[in-house]
Amino acid sequence: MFVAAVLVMVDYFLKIPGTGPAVVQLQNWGIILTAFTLGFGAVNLFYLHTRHISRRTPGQWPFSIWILVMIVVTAVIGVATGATGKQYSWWYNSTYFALSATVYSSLGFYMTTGCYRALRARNVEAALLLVVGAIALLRNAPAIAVGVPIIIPMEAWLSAVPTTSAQRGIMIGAALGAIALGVRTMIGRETGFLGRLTEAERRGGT
Amino acid sequence: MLVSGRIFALGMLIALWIFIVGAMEMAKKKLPTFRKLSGLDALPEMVGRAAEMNRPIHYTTGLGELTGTVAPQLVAGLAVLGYVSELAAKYGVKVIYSVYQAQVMPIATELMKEAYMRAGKADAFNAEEQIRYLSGEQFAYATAVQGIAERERPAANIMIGPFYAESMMFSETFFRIGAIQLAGTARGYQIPFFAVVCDYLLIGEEIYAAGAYLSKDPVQCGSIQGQDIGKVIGWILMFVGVLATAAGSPIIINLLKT
Amino acid sequence: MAVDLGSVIQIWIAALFTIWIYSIAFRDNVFFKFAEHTFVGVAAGHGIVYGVDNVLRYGWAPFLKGGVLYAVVFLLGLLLYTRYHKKYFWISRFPLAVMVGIGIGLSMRATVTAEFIAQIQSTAAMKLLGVDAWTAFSNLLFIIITLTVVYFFIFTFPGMHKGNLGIISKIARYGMMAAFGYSFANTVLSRFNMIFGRLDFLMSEWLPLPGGMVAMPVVLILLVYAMIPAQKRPWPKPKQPK
Amino acid sequence: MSKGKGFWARLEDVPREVLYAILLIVFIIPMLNPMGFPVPISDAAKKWYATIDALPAGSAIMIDFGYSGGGEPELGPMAAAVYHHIFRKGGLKPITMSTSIDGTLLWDKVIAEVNPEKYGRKYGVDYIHIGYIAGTETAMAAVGKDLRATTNTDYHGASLDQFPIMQGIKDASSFKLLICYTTGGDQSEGWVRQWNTPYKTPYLCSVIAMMVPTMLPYQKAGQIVSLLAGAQAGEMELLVGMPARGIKSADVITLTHLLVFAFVVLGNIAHYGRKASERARGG
Repeated sequence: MFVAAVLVMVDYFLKIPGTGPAVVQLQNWGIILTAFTLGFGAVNLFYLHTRHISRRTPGQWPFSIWILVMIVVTAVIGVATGATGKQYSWWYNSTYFALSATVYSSLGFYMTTGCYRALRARNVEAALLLVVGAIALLRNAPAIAVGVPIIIPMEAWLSAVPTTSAQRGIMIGAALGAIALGVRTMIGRETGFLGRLTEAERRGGT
Repeated sequence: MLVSGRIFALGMLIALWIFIVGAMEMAKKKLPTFRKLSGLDALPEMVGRAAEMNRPIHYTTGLGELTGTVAPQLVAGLAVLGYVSELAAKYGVKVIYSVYQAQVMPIATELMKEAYMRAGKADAFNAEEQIRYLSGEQFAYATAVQGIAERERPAANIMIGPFYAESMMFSETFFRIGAIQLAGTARGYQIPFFAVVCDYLLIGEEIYAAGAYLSKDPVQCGSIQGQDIGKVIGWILMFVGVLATAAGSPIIINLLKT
Repeated sequence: MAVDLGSVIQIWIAALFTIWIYSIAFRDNVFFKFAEHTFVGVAAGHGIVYGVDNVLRYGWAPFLKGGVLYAVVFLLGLLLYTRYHKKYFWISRFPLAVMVGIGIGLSMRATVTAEFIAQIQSTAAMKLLGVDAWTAFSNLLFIIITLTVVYFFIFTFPGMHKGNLGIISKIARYGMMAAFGYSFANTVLSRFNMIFGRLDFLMSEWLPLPGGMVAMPVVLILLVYAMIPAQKRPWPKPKQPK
Repeated sequence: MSKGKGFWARLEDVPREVLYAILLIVFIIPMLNPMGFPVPISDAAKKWYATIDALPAGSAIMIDFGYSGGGEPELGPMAAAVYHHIFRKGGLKPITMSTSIDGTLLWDKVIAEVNPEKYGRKYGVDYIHIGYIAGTETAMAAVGKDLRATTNTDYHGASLDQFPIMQGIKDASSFKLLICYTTGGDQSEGWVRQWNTPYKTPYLCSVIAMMVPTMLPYQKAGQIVSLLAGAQAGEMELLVGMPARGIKSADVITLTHLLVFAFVVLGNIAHYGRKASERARGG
């Protein structure tokens, strides 16, 4: 791991003949290995749900069978007829596409009640959030922005100044966090990635 | 040999490496001190309120796995769980921990048991009742948590870890039942929902600091101190850079471009 | 518009799933559970399909063309699955280490430039003098918020937050709250666009189909029935736990 | 709800089913009676349009279909409108890849909607899809460093050698522009890190609206030329002169946003009304 990471970095920062092709090769390996991991989700589900089925977990095991059936059916159609074939495309659009689009959109309902019940001017911070949110909300409604044009420059300013600057501050902090995570992983102090816990974590961090 | 335009970046990366590893070594000898985290300060009050009302506290750490990129967030959530359990044990308040990851169950059990022991209330701990594995599927887990909220009406709800789309469902449901809420996640897209609804907030990286501070783990504490040095450097570069630009000198900009 | 039978069936399946998933916003029910479990299963299957596709295309094909090294990658890829074995799970760490190593190397080398140095540079280049008063004010505010937010996230030097310095964190929180308000509004926009997409599908593709208008009320009535708690509805009764 | 509850408390506690029902009604009314509300065109959309317009003939464009099914209502119309622009202008080489496992199938949808034949554009000559490549940032870096060493086939598995559009395409330096449509931060930020940072490829980025705020700092720092929410697809459709799904949503979005605004106001009135009445009763 250390070698792979250092090689990729050296190739970027230094001009050393020979590293280029090696890194090209290495990156292709990365792609293939990642492709292998795409099956993990299915294996995890398989483990979990065979357990539900063998224990006849009330209210769950018939659905567990159904999940396994769906995994197999999808995989068979996709692998047999090709991932970009007509048949698989039909199956994808009937099931996965409709379901995933709907699942995430259903959160819109919760947001509506959240707006009604929770968006309150409790204190200065919440009031700021409320006011900025309300202005952006109105700007996002196209016809309102046309009818009340003053809202367009207001929203543009809110987006360009307070939002961008705060996000930038957060981004700088998060970038350092990502680098620190990388360092810890490379020197073997952050073994979470490798499916094993450090002693401290094993004890739950107390 | 060096690629021009990337020299400063390389230097910065090496410097950060040294700061982070150095601070980790230092932390083994003496842990760094942390600034106040206002979210954590609210915990005794939340537990006290639950004790007064004689109702449980609900705790959850969101999705993700201990083997993925969000693992540090999960670990931070577990560290705070330990602290909350100890506080709650002292006040005789029941903590309900809703779990999404089966792999977390044994860790959480041990962690809470130890916390109850530290508080001298080892008998009060009932793992089966308090640590509930709900489901390994996002929306099944989310609906199950909402079910707990509706049935058991916890006085407080604490959510720290990697949260995804369920953040709004949780915060809205617990708000409706009148629970006092503390939430924290480093997943940028979800922070706004917590900010809108929850009473107390740990923003982004604050959860790592909270986890490190409570766990007293030298690797984590040191790593945070190393990052802090990086932030100070970044801060100074920006500050001096702004002044230099105002004075008409591109010195900092040119330095950063090398 | 002539629609072939395949498309008709597709639209019917998709429409039913759409309605069933939305029902969760009202109450948990068996139709939602069915749709949800289908989602989980198909999603996992979809992962397999594209995993196989990529492995064949980028691993198997070059191997057949004589890329012997690819045999090693193939083996490493298969070894990833030892993680499910109680005894040999540690073997999976080797391929995982290669994968994670590449990922970390790629991300670290660019993060330091893209998200640290470039952001600092862009902030440092903001002009306070020689611009009109409003721009100067906006830039000043921008710089102040960025600096205070970075300051806010410094945790281990408590002296930096003592006494009057606490005001810095306060400004940072105000800045971030404004940003969160903006994000919140944008999320409403995203989610509503998604709902629009689904409703538009139901209304312009499903309902015009023969039988769509008749089927909709039936589907809805069944859903409402499924939402009635099991104890209160005449059928099916829940099994009595002993 | 007991009798003792006052008007304000009851207003604050309206059952969520009622709120949802109102929301659904407000969604459906404009879909039944389109009102044709106007849509203002933002500067970011104009900049996006101008960037593509200014490309010299023969420029290759890397397009990433990096979104998943959930983002289709936003990003599908956006991608379609941009394709209309590219195909109408002509002489450009849009080469598509996907960093999302839904990308290839969603691309088929968009191409069917755009109908390149109408512009006389042919697959393999005027546009192409080189497939889903796993690994997100690893894939971007690999394609940027040496495209042909990474993949030799299009998304159906046909050899790239037979397609004239691929002639002279070697690596990131062969591309004059990068466009990414995505629902994931790994993708939108990954392209900044893996292409814009090392190769300085100008980058146009369209994400779902909720991701826009986190991407803003990149735009400010010049790493992204123009950042658009997929929800702004209507603006792009107007610029291109092909009104489609994006414009259709404008009525609905306007009314539902007004409703949410009203909900926020009403919720606050109810909340503070209840507090005031409780105080008045000495509670």
